[in-house]
Amino acid sequence: MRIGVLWNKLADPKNIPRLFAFSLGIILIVGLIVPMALNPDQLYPRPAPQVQVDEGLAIAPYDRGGEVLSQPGIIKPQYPDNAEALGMITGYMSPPAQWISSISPYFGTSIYSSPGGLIDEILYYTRGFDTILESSILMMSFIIASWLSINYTMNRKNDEKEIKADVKKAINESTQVANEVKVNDLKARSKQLRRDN
Amino acid sequence: MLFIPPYVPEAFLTMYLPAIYAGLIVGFIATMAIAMKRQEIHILILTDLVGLAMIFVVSAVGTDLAEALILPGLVVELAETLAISEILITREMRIIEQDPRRNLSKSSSIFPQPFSLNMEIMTTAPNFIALVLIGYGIFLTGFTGGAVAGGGIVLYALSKKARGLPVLMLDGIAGVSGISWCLWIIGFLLFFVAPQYWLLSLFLAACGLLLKVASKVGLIGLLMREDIDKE
Amino acid sequence: MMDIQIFFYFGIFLAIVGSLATAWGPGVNDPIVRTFNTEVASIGVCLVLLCYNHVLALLTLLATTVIISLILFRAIIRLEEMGADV
Amino acid sequence: MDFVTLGGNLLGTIPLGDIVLYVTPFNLFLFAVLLGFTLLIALSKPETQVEATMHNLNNTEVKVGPKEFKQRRFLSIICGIASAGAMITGDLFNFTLFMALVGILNIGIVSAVKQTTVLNSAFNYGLIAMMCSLPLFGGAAIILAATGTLSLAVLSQMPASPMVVFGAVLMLIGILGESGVAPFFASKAEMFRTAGSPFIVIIHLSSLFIIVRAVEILLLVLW
Amino acid sequence: MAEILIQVIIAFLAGSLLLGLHRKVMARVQKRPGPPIVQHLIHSLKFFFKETAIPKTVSKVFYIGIVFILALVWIVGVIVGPVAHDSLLILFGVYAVYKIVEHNSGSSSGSPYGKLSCVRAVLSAATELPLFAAIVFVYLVTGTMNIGQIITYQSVHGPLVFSIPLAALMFFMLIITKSPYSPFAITKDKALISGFETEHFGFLRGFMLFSESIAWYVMLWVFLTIFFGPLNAVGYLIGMIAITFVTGFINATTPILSPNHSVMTQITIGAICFFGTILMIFTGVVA
Amino acid sequence: MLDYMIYILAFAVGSILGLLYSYKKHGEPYVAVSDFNIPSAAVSIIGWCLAFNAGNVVLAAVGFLLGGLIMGERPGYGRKETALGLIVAVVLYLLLKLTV
Repeated sequence: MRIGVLWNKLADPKNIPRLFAFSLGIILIVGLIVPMALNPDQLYPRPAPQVQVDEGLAIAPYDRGGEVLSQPGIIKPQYPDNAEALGMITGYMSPPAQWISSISPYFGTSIYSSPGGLIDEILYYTRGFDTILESSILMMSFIIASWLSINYTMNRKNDEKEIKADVKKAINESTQVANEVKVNDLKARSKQLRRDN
Repeated sequence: MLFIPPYVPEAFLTMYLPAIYAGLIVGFIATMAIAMKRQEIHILILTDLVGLAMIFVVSAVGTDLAEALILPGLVVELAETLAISEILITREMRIIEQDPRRNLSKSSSIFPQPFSLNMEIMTTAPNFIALVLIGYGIFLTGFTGGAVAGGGIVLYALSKKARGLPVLMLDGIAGVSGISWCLWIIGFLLFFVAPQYWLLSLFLAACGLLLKVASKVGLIGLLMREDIDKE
Repeated sequence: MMDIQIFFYFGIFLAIVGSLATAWGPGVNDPIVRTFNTEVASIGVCLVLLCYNHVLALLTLLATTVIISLILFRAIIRLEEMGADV
Repeated sequence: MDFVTLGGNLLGTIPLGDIVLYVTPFNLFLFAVLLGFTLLIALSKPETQVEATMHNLNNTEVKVGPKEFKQRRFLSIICGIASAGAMITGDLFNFTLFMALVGILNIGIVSAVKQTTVLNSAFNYGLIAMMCSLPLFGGAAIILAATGTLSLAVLSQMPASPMVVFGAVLMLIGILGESGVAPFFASKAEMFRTAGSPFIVIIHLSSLFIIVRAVEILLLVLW
Repeated sequence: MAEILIQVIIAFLAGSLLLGLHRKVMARVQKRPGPPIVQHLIHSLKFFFKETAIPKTVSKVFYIGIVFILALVWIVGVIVGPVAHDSLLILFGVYAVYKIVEHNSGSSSGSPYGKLSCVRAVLSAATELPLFAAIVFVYLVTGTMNIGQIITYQSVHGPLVFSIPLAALMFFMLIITKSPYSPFAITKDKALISGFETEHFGFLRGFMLFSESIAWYVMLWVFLTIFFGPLNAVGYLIGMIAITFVTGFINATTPILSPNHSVMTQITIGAICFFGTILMIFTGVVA
Repeated sequence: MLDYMIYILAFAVGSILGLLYSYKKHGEPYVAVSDFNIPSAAVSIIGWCLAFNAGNVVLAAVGFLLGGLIMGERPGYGRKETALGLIVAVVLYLLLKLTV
């Protein structure tokens, strides 16, 4: 193929996501031959899986010691100097969660577990800026989607009249309607066929 | 009692390679499938898989930080799916609008093809499930709580067969979520300016996010209700 | 320790099989089937997250997959209704 | 390599927990330009595009309606602020989040138009932006796994291993896709065929500046 | 301050004269007499005394503001480059803003020609990448981004054009792209009248020509400085005239490419040079 | 840098003046081959020699002005004279440089 033809194909927006996916896939598969190993010296390390559960701690996977308000828990952030109140809410539980953990010794062992304040500490305190962005992304996408749906895709303000007018027109042109029905029928059938295959 | 080890435990080190290779393979499968597909809605569904591969790669690090990083990733996926699917629908509607004769399916406004989710769960259990989800969400307090409670609202809205007042309702929701977003930002700033009021700021942040996510996710429920149960 | 490994590898297996099923599995020409197939893979991811004790991430994943499927269903239904060929 | 060799003397830092924003003359220049443009966008009104109509001799005017105008202006201002933030952030993951935000805002700015070609390219660009979450976040996570940190100040002092290089390559392809440079240019370029030049300009500006900043970051990580 | 003013005036005059020379060279290659060399300068000055009209359709703030941003940006370029010998990355940022200006002055007028030029400006963001690769290679070899330090490096180790010729080629391609009537100048294709400048009249156009002259001077200056080592004034003069001659010859003899072909040609040449330089670095050809 | 600015300014002004002068003098349409003009050649030689060899800012600026005056003439005029002036000036410059 001549290179000019190839370049012209690149100018069609429809081909771009597929081209991008292809090149991304190639790079991912190249990743399999890259030597990889986890560096054991990480920030915010956590105990091995199930260790805390086996020891029967109250908020097992998320227990980092310390006492809410009075004694900071143990956390290993990047810049401890930038976070004065670090670890103060690591053991934090919402009041209902506290009540449940007081009556159940296996509070932390199940999916029922409370998140506690540990993740909040990272999400809201040491890496709070990330969470601002994250929630802004969500907010923006909802603004876009809700704007479109209110003003366009879901807008049925004049629906009743429109439908009435359409029906009137349709009755007047019943042959056309019959054709439409036929075409719709055909379309549905072909779609079904396509789906079955 | 050792609450946290100084280094990442051995278990995570051995789990790293399988996890990240799994992520790479899943990503490879998804991208290749996208490269071979032509229909756009299928590509949209397949990008969901790419997001799963991303979760693998991030979670493989196996620290608290990794867990905190998964959440933004998930939220970004959700947000983009929502916006892009809406744009796809808009585009198709505009195409039909501009040239109704070419596409006879304009008739769909004359003869709407009724579609209803005839699932047992939709008629019997939903209110109870919604209640449980909302309750659990409040109990969790925080981002996840918001999402879970929002899921409850979605289910509730789905299960109700009602039509009308979407615009008014949405305006109200948008207002609430804007206020809660501000609440949230104030909470975050308070953390840095005055760490001694951390509890207040934590509650501001958590409750703001709860309100916000719940109301936003409720929007999806409204959208669904508008589209699915119109008969 | 053993059970964790089993869950972990089963999760990986499920994720890969699920993504294969989504990509080239049976009946995937129907977008709804394809959407359901992604759930298989996401269950696999859930198992892996459970092995890592990422409980919060797990819950968020559950919530977002549910919501994403709802969004996709809506898009699919709307597009089918319009008869758009995408 | 450190900040100083790349962007000039360190003028100051803004610590927000683990995420430390830093300012060098280079960052400051990009930041100030973005904020200046954002200000101009907030002040200006969109133009009227004049187009020839098919099959007769008239002209048509393409305008931005009042409702669309408000929504687009809001999204463009947020986009400007977000890209300005991406210019001074000192954290790898934070940067990728900024990029995701800019990407979704870029789609949002053109989402309200009527031209189907523009919507088509917005949709295709959106697909790329979604796929980019894997290389961006995944690349950052791989770099995190290899070095144990996300802070650019620390990363810049570390030697690069093959794993870091792989993570950086992943991030690079994510950036290329997200900012729509060749050979992925077509999806983004079509988005500019619509009215509302003050809002369109921020799409281009943000993607260009993010490339500039991304290369600084990649240099910091790799050397 | 005085230094900046002097340098800006030099940049303007020299740039104008060089662009005039460029035009003359192209004319002679095409067997036309061509305008006098000083004609471009006179043009630029003339526009300041013409009547300024503002079309009804424009987006006013940007339509007027963008012109001053253009002038400001290249003055910053002069300050960073010839005056202060600061970081190359800032110059790259300047170049990025230049692309934005090209884009926005096209779209803010509302004219269809401007709009097409604007879309093409987005397409041609591709030229950024080769430029950037060139800068990165300069960094890799010299270990610094500071222009002053690059000059000192070259005075010790000899001009960089001998050690990384392919990077110099990439940079040279940028200069070809930005020269008038070049095969890659898709934003100023004559099918689009004057491209993004079509709707700017009077002193606004004057400012545009003013900044373009400075831009040409700054780009030639940067190219000569980072690839040809420490030069004195005569060296710069000869180098600039030589480059102007070469680009004039190239532009006079080549047709303009279609937009996507132009972009992909640049990217392909850039990629070849990029991988070539990497190969040279790894095989040890480059010290 | 001030001296360079003065030179280039003088050259530009000289060119513009030369253009104006030559349009006033030659009103006819473009001619491909023009005669060799001895006064112009003299001015050109003096100008370029001064510009290259004066070693004094004012004199050199005057030289650039005179050189530009001839070089900036209408298309077709002043070409041979400029070439001659430049050659003489360069030769003179080299001679001075090599002998001293």
